[in-house]
Amino acid sequence: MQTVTRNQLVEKAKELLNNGTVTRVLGIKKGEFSYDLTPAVFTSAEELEKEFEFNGFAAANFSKYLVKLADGEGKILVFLKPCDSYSFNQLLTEHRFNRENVYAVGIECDGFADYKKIEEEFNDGIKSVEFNGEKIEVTTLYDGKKELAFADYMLERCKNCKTKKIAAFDELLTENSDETKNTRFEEVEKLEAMTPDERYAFWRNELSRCIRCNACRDVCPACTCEKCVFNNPDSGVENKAIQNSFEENMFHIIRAFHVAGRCTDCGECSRVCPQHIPLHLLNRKFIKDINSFYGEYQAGAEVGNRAPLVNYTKEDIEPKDAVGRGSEE
Amino acid sequence: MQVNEFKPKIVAFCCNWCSYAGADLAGNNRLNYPDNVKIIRVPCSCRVNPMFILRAFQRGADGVILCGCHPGDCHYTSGNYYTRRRMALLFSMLEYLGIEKERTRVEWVSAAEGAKFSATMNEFCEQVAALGENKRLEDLRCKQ
Amino acid sequence: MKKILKKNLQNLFAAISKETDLFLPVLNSAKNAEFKKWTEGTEYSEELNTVRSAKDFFFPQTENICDFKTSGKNIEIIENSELPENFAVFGVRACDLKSFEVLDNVFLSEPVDSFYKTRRENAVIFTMACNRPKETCFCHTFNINAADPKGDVECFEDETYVYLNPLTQKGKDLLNKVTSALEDETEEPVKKIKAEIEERLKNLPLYNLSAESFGSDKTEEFFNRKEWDELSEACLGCGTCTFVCPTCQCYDIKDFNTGHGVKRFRCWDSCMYSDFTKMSAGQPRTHQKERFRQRFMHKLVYYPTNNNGMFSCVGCGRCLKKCPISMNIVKVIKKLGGTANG
Amino acid sequence: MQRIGVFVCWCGSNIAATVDVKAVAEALKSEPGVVFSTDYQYMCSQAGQDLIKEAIKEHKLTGLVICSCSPRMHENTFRKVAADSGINPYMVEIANIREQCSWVHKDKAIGTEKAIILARAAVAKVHLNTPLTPGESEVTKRALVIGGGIAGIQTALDIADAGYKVDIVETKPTIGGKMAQLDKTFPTLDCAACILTPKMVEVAQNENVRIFSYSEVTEVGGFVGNFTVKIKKKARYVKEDVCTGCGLCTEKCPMKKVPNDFNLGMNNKGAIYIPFAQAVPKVATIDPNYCNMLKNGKCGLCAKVCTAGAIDYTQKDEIIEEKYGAIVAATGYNPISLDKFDEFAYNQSKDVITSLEFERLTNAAGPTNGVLLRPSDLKHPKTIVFVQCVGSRCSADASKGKEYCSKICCMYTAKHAMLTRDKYPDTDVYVFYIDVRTPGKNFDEFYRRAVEEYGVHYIKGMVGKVIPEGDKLIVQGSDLLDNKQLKIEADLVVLAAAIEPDKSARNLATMLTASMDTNDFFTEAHPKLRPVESPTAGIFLSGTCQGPKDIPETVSQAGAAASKVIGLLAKDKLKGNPCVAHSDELMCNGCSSCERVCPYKAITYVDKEFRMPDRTTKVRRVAFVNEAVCQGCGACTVACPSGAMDLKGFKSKQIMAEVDAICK
Repeated sequence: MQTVTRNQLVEKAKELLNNGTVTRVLGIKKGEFSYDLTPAVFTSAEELEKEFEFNGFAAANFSKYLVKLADGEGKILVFLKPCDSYSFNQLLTEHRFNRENVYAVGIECDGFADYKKIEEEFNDGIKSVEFNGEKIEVTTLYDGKKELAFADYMLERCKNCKTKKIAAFDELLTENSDETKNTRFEEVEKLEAMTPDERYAFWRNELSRCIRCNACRDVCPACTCEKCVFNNPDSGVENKAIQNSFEENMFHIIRAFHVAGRCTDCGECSRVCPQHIPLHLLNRKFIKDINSFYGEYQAGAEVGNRAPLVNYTKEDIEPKDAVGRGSEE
Repeated sequence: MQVNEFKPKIVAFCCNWCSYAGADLAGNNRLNYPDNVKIIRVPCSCRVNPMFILRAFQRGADGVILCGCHPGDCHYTSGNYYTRRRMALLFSMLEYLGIEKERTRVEWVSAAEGAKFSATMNEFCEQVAALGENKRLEDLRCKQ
Repeated sequence: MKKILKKNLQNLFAAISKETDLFLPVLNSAKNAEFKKWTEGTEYSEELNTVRSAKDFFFPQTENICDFKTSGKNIEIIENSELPENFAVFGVRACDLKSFEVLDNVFLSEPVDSFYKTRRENAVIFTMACNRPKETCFCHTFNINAADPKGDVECFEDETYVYLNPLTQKGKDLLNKVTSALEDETEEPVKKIKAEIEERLKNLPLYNLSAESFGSDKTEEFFNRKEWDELSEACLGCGTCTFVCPTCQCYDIKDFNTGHGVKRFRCWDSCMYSDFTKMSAGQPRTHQKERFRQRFMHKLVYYPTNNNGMFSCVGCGRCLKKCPISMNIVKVIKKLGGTANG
Repeated sequence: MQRIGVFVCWCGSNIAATVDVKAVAEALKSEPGVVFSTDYQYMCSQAGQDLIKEAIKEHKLTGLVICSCSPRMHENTFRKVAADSGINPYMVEIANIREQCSWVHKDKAIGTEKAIILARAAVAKVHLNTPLTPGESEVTKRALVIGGGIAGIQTALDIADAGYKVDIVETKPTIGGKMAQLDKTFPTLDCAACILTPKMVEVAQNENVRIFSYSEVTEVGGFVGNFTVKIKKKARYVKEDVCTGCGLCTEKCPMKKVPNDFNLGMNNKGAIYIPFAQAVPKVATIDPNYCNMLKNGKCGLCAKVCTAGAIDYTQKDEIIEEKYGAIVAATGYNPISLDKFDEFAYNQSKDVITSLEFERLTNAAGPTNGVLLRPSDLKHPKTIVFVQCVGSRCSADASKGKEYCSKICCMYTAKHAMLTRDKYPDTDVYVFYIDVRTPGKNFDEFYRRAVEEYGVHYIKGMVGKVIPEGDKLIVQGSDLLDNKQLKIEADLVVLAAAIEPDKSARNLATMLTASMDTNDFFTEAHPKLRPVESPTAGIFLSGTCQGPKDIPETVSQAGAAASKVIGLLAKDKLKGNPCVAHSDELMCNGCSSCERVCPYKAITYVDKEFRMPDRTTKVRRVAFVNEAVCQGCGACTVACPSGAMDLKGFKSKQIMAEVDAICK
């Protein structure tokens, strides 16, 4: 459940529109249901009043949109949750948008709900979802009302929230917190503890569901290439559809490698995957390895940081010592 | 005793300045290594993109080895330091996906280490041969 | 009308499988339903929608067309399509069944797509009425009745039984071969189920959604609407909606160089992609807005124009659930289709 | 489609014995794009080259595949053949079927099969080759010599004599280096100062030479022919062009307790000082760590006594930026620290000294005015023990010392021993040695004179321990030839400390992007054939920064380095390596990943206006590769996530084509 309310955000947005600080507001628009929220640009108080929404499903990471939107006229207001703020800094580090065109308001985050998990709970249609403190009230089409504990139905990334610290902002709407949690590598560790055969079977099962819809890539704030290698016939790896297990592996290995050291672990890839492939487990493996090989590194912690793969020390671990090290720890 | 007839296909990427010269030296000194090792010359080990390695597996390689100058001796001063990081992470990821870690290797071979080149290739070939054919990163379309 | 005890369904599946390959919705490890081939012990899932629609059976994501084998300077062409023998699909919903009709209009009109045709002819479809349609269902909008799913054999279920009603010769022939697993039944229980479903449909939140303002020859009316800007602004340009859509039918033909030849295959394409229909002079739709508009105009205007007013959306609701930014055809219909839709 | 010719060389029997060259040529005929394929005994011979040229004409070839020895051997030969026949030289690929095939395989069938595969890979690459043209860049006709010892001086003089401008940067207040501290030089025993100081004067007076003394290189940018270097001239608080070097200030300075580093701390100097009488430039320098005026504003005596008005307490460090065409590293050496060699009691006893300290003790301008007196009590030592190989030739796993031989110790120790016996015949001189190495002109004769004429006691064996006892030093050693333990009561022990590259060299190497070995000696481009060039173009090596050397070797290497510099500066334009990185700006994200991994700072960013597909324009930040700076390592190509960055001559597609051909 978010402590920040929709009204707080709307008021702040209106204030900044009215005093001329910004001309546009990047926010979220209401949908048909409580969960189908769409990122949108608002330019007037009326629009904000009418359509702006912020609830327990408003998980989208806004930062990637700035690559496109920060070019527009006038400043754009963006609300940065902790996750968004790391992506924001990483994009700035890579010169992907003009900081001067953005006004960032930091907002604290208490985690978002995972609609898929709620849906799984019922063989039923879901009429509405209300967030009420620690509870989620679900009204189903056929079996009436149900109450669920919010904590049990959070997105994976929120359950294992790495940090509640907002890394970038012009202004804070709420308190900034230093709270961090270190549970996010547990799943990776579980996999590392498996035998190679088990791991292979695990990933075959997961990746074989991939339909190469590119949702993971296209939502990823680290994937902002002008032209992705997978769309480029000259790259040697271009493909439109996955034909076999090799191509499944290829796509996901290369994508994870391309964002390695740049991925902030915002979890959007796993959130949007229509096949619910735990893609974050690939990225987190890289993050875990980077942390253990080269020292703790959080992409986007500061603008201008040198990503681990464009850096080195003379004493770096040798590949032969690195491989499999995770499972031995 | 059963004779292992399987001859793995090995692709060896060698940097021009050290390892390729090391391979030449192995030749000069007539230090044998298996013929199934085929060398691709790259200016520096840091030219080797993970895509090339996956490509090799896709196309039927059973093992891929990268050879570069010893850390600190890179002709371009720092290229192999990047290689070291990239390959540490890539190989760790492949292993995480359940792909046999013995199929990939990075070895630092200087221009003076013909013997090391030959020994490394002999040893790597044996190691890959013991694993058998690459099944986990194969692309059946590329099989004859 | 035939029936079988739900707990005995496996007997039916086993019997069908003896005659022909049988596919049915199965829950996968991610707790999503997907069509899988039945083997001993495979459990049927009552999940409403599979993630990938049933169109995959006739129009798979990738499909071999032919091989070119090179040796030295010679080249030879090898047929290598992998068309299935007869097969049956169990548990297809009314919306997906309707989507076959949409695809037929494309692939079976001249020039006939022989791969598609063979697959269609070789399949026996068992549909299943939807006892518990979801909030995202709007098949009704396109005159599809979830209580009357049609197909070669239409099926209904209640707590205890699954009822099977063969509608076509293909359906009858197959059911005749497996009669030993089935009992006879009157129309009555099914009538009751149908009535219940129809009542439930009326209570769906999207029941009143109407696509009436769209249809044939409305291009000029909708093409330049300014709302497209707003609708498309958050679109990421991924292909999720097109790939989960049962009616999206665009494909690309590509060559894969195997090193000793070329495999020519076709694969799904998406009009949402920036390189869709890219030609030497580039892609005709240069902005995401134009690509976005293309998809919905095709579903709601262009396709009806070319197919006697038939829409190429079946209201299955998959895109409502799967779009990463939750933009979908319902929002488009509501935004552009007038006040009647609220 | 290319028209490719394949040329299979027999290399006499080197290839032909293990590879069926005819079969290879025949097999390649059926490769797509190959229009001609043949074999010949010696492809690199004139006849072989003519054969290729003929085939190019006759078959209108556009690309060549030579199946022969290593490209490291004859790639350039065949590229030239192509160029002579009007094909771009970079349309040639070599299949290495000798070193990497015929020489390592014995079975002819196997060798032939592998050779065919290697040739196919080369054909696959040539299909994707494109003509490449090296870029040209202007040459700045000025050289920089870093280090003002005998190596730097000699290099600078030779370059200047050829008519080119040259600057010397020396971190000390005077040039001269180590040689200025020496007394006599082996094996001729001429006085170091007598031969060095005229050169110092000569270099100072040469119109083409500028000397930046008391200065350091702080930044190096650019590339061969076009280096931009920042030099920090440290504040010496004395106006260099006003000071007459009269030395009055150095006498009057009330601060007398500054350790004199020129004499290795064996005596003191003032806070304002001139290192030695023949210093160049002969100007005073104030040591800010000791000067009262600079430390707390009290004193100012030197300014008062300076009639020229040269003292300037407000002087600041100054940064000079200059362009150079070539850079010579001549940073020299230092004796290693003996802190880890407790067994020799260097830190316990003043009378255990290094050879360089001994050099100062015997030098007429040294702390004892050339009279050999031991440091502790200024008494004349009656027994002197010289210990060789202190920190040299240590085993690789030793916790201290160097693996290498410091090369000069044997000879200077013989010199010290001989001179001591010559001047003080009543002194007993012992030398402990592992081996005596005298492989130079007149070296062994010199050593034998020390033993035979001067009666120096050479003892083969190492010293185990030196124990100070009263005013004596008990030297415990072993005599390996007589197989007995020795105990010598000595008055003075002289340690031949190993020499190591100056500490500044590592940092400098990074700035120059020149490589170093594990001992921090600069690496040469080729140990035999290019010994005075660094692998980095435009960087040359002079003197002991490359490895231990004596003076004659240093001087000859200095001259060699100078001649290489002159050869470079004599060119008006330089041709670069065309196999450089290239960024496809349409795909570039401007993310800076490539810039960060580039060891040469060859990548910069520009804001560029692009016409978008919808005919609008957009300004984007894109990478731009300076082709003259890029050395073609390819680090950027992998750092680039979008694949915008590629390497000419080693394009991703080319490498993948090779992979495909090999794995087929």
